Amino acid sequence: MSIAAKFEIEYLQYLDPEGKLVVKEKDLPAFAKDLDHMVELYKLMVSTRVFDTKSIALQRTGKLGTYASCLGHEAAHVGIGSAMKDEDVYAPSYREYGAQLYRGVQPREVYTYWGGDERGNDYQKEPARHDFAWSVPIATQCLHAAGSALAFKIRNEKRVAVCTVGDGGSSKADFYGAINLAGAQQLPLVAVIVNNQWAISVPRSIQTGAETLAQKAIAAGLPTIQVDGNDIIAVRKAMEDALERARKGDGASVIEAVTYRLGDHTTADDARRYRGSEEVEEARAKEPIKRLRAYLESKKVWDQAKEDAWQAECDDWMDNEVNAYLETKTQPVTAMFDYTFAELPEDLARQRAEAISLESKEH
Amino acid sequence: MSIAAKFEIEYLQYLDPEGKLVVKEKDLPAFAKDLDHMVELYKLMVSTRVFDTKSIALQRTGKLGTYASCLGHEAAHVGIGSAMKDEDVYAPSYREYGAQLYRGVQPREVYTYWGGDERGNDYQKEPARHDFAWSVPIATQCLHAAGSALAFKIRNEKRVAVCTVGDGGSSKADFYGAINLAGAQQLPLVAVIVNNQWAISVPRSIQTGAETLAQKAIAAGLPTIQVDGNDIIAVRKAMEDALERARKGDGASVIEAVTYRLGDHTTADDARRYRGSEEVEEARAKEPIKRLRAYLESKKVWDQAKEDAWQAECDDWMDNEVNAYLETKTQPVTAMFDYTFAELPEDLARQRAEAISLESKEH
Amino acid sequence: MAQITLIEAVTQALAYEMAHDDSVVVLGEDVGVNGGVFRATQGLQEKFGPLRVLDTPLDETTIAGATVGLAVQGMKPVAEAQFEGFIYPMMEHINCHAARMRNRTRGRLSVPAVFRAPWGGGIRAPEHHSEANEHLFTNVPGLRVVLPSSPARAYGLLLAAIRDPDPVIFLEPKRIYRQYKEEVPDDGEALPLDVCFVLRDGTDVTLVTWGAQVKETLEAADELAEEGISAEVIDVATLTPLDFDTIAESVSKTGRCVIVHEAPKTAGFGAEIAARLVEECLFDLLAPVQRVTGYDTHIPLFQLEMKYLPSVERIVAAAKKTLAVS
Amino acid sequence: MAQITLIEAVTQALAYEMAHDDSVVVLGEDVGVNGGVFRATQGLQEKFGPLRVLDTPLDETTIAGATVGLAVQGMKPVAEAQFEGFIYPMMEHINCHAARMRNRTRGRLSVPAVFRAPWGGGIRAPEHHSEANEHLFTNVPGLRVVLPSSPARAYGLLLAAIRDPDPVIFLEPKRIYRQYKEEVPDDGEALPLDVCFVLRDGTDVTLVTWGAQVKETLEAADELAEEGISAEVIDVATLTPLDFDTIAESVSKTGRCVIVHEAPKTAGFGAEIAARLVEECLFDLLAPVQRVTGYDTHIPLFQLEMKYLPSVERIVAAAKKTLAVS
Ligand SMILES: Cc1ncc(C[n+]2csc(CCOP(=O)(O)OP(=O)(O)O)c2C)c(N)n1
Ligand SMILES: Cc1ncc(C[n+]2csc(CCOP(=O)(O)OP(=O)(O)O)c2C)c(N)n1
Ligand SMILES: [Mg+2]
Ligand SMILES: [Mg+2]
Repeated sequence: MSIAAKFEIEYLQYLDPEGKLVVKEKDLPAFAKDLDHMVELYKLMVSTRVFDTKSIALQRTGKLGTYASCLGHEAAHVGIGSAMKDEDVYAPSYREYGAQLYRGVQPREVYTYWGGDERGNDYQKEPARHDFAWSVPIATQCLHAAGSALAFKIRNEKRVAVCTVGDGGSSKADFYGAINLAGAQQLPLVAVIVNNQWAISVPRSIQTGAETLAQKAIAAGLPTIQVDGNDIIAVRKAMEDALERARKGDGASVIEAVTYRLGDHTTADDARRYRGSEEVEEARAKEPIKRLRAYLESKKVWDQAKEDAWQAECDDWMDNEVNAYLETKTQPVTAMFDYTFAELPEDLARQRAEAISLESKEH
Repeated sequence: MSIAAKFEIEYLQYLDPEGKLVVKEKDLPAFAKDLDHMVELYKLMVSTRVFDTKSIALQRTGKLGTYASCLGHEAAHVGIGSAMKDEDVYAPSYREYGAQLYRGVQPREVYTYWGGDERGNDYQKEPARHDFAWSVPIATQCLHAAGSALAFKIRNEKRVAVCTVGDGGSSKADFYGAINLAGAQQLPLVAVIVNNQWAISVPRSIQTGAETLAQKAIAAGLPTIQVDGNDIIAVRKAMEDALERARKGDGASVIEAVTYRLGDHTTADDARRYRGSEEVEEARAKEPIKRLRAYLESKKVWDQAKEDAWQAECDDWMDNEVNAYLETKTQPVTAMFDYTFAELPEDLARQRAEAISLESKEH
Repeated sequence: MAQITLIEAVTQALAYEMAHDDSVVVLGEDVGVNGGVFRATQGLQEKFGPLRVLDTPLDETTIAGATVGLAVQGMKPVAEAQFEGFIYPMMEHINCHAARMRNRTRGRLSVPAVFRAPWGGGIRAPEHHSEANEHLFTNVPGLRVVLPSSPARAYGLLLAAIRDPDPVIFLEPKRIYRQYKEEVPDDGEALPLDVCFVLRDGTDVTLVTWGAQVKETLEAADELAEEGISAEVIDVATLTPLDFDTIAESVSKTGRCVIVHEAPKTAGFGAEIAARLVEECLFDLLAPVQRVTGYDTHIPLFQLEMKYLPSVERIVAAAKKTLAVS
Repeated sequence: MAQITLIEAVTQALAYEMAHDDSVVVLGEDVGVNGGVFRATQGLQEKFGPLRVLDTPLDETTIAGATVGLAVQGMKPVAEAQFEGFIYPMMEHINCHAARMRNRTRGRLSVPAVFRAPWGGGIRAPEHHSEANEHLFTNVPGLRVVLPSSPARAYGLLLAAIRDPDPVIFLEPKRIYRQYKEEVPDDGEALPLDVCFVLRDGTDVTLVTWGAQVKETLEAADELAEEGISAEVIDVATLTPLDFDTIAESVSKTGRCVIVHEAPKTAGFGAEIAARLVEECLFDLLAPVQRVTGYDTHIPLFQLEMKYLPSVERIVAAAKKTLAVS
């Protein structure tokens, strides 16, 4: 009996739940030594949460349809978005607003989408404008990212495709397919598993028998790491390493960001049906914003006054976005037809005319 | 940075290509110390090859359709089939005759199937009669085995489901899904990857970036091992261990059996289009029958006379099977209809009547 | 006897059959503790344990393939696709294996499985949660495709589906899951899978439909009645194998037919019914057949979806159109 | 100019477009060194390198999903399913993403991809190698479904499919891959994707078909001609979006229609054409429409497959049946 192969999965953390560094200051990655930048990251995490709270309120008052909250994922998402370059491409699933706001998706677009209007997917600002739209069929976005990475490789562009997928999504065909293709073809892909412990009501423990989700990368021969997903320094650092590797032509990586879904799965879900409050309280104690704030306060670059000012600024921003959303007129009935093909086929043109005439009868 | 998990992939071999033991005699598994049994295994490997040669001849003379040869896989297949108990269930892909003959599939059934007649799937003898039929859609059989294993677990039966899948098939969704479900639910499943280096024209090296295929099991948290798939002792031993684990309730395992497809993919393929003869010759030197024969001869339990006698016996057997096959009458046209549902729906009965009347017009 | 909704009838049928047949198991995403995202499996895991009501990993390929394996071993699995829009990865196992295992093995092996999925639009749900994709399966030999449209039919047809020795696709019109209640005795009585249900007798025009559109179609019949037009309403219920005779009988009586379904028009199952009419009832037809369907576009996000789905108004107009010809 | 077969025309179109448009790439199983199991991509990897002609891992989900990603990035991928019977795992990406990316994003992103697959029976192949599954895609908004039936049409339609800004399902009738040769100038001229081709003019009956059955249908027309019956033959070629006008025009002239396809009858695409006839041409019809199709069973293994596929005899009989009515 000899050994054919050996593997280790590393775990990365810088900031513990209390906001204390678990490494020496000098061992921090460069970006983390720049406290101004850390404040920027903190501010985006906070604005993401303000945005999220506002969304839920909108849903509760009937102004949105179902909405998927990102509460508790702010470090993971902002860590991902902030590490990427503009020319990279992002393929999200449906709750990674922290990454998306960083890349120029506007809150009003998020509201429009969850408000039942396709225009929410028509991101207006770069670089989000060249990112993928939200992807509801679980894990499919992983292959879209892999295909994008293949395009970059074929065209010899120094760009990286990044996808995020949940702990649940890491069970689905598309995730395995994406990392396997990326490994076989050395594609510039970074696949981040945002392990928030739950796939709706299905806990991580019955999703898979694997000890870590990071180790799924071994099946594809890829470098992989497990990070504290509530520690933005760890997420951002792992992302930077993986992005650099990909950009240099050294191929794909997987990152497992361990976090917790503090809210319901979506506003249509009631998590109390399937998990105890103790577990949630325990997780809440480890949430990402509190610890980063404690750290920044310990560094004297943040305080209550700044917090209040920023919260107020975020509130204004979101109010403005909400208003823009609420003022948006419903699409005309013709919008059902006009984007099905680049050019409207004749048969469809007849159906479109029929829909218009029904519409005018109603009015 | 700490370590979240560690893994090692073991490689198992007893018999080298020259038929020399690479372990001490006393370290052989029990079954291998029983030389009568080893002779039995050898004989089945030889009869499998005789069968295979006959099949190709039948195809060349227009008496079969496309046929998928098992040349070079005899140790892997017989190793798998011989380790299983009757009450276990086997889910093959399409070329594992060595395992299937052991379990009672008759050569005439194989001919019937590849001769374009569904009756070839209606295995008459136990235990094959309760095994799955050949599965052409790659890797799908893995999930059928996992579902079977789930049934055994639910009913608390001490049975194991075994599936085989190719190196190519180990890229497909169903393989990952099967091992993940088996890991999550601790199912009595043994999944064997028969890595013959080629998926039609696609070499192992561009199928995946993983160093071994065995390591795919890590993604599912399963025990795994890589074995010399041309060494029947290694295959059989790994199978026995895995089957025992499963039968005891300790869950599923993966085995990678490293072998080589010495023939064309099927009779419809011409492997010279995509691989050099050197590679094939190198592989031929490591083929499974030659080494086992050398070993048995060194043990004085086999010789040329026995070989000749057994070859002759196999020839007779196959001639008999071929005759039985050639004498089989084509199914009536009604066979197209009669197994679509347990009971023939009315609409289909009308179509059946139409087909019968067309038929009678022709005659 | 308690009055129950369609979704409660689904639960009642599952509970009944699980209690009476040990081989019935339920599997899917969130079907366990959570009781399914629509509560179709509510309470079942408590009653029957986590092995007979199994939360699977999030992979539809896995669910479908494992279902085939379970069924071949003599279990009667009822697998759930959380929404019909997520059923695609199940198709290889459904079409290549479930639907043809019996045929492939000349009857040696079979797949007595049910694949359930909430179906259709109209609940203001996110993208991919509103698909009406019955046509994915109506062309597949060896499958039964069933769509109940009332609590009683959901109960009786689901029992029949589970007991059927062949695979059944059971699509549940989620828009009417909780639309109304009716008395559904929990008596284990199945309904036949080989007949259409005539829900309303009429003489002037035949309205043929299934699933959630039964609601609008019956309302349309009411409206037509007010104008003195007598509409017969047929709920196809089991699309395939089709009981065309019931439809043919009605249309030969009325001479007029409107087919209503929410899936896109082109190559929807309405086409099959229209085709049968032109093949077998041509000279009974007094007017062109009309199809009132979803458009040949993807069902829009919810702001516009009610403009996509067939409305009472569209059905009434189509019926009148058939009557304008003479 | 060399005479080429249908499969050579496919290769010629791919090579032409790859040479003229850098964004065209080919991917699939065995498409590289091996040139595809039918040789459709023969010689392309040598010419254009392993990145533009990419052998993928053996996972159809991967091929389809990567194709969507490539296309969104502005490439024009031509993905191959090795046989149409293996296309199921591609369906989620084709139906949920390729077909709706433009609609989802209000035109911001699009998927100019082609999904090719050898289609249909009649080559004495193993199980799952003979499927005719065009109906899997004909009900999906946002897709074009194209089936060429001659070398020239294969060349022209494939060029059009690659250039089309939206996803195209391109199904190649493998039974006639090498049936005959014709001159096909390599001039880069595409054929339109929005018309049916009238292959033969006639006045008594319209025969509508596509794919490999064009062969039997033309032969049937010959036989009918010998008996003095003038049959018009239409090759639908692009099933969806359908050019119904060409069919309607023919049927209003002949009053009779036989639809021929090898997929199972129920809910096959023939149903859609028949449905359109009863909706739009009812009073032109002098006889019931006939469908000559595969049966509602799985195409049998090859011993019986020719009894499953529509034969010249069945087509002729159906045509005569329409003429027996008056
Ligand atoms: C293919 C598919 N199956 C099922 C669903 C329904 N569904 C939506 S979210 C979800 C759970 C996802 O869990 P996870 O991947 O962990 O992501 P999270 O929601 O926790 O971010 C499920 C089952 C879906 N959207 N797509
Ligand atoms: C889903 C599916 N895709 C493609 C094919 C065509 N095909 C048949 S065998 C094969 C290669 C299989 O290679 P591998 O899994 O290594 O098994 P081997 O033939 O080497 O035993 C392919 C691509 C298929 N049968 N099923
Ligand atoms: Mg999760
Ligand atoms: Mg192989």
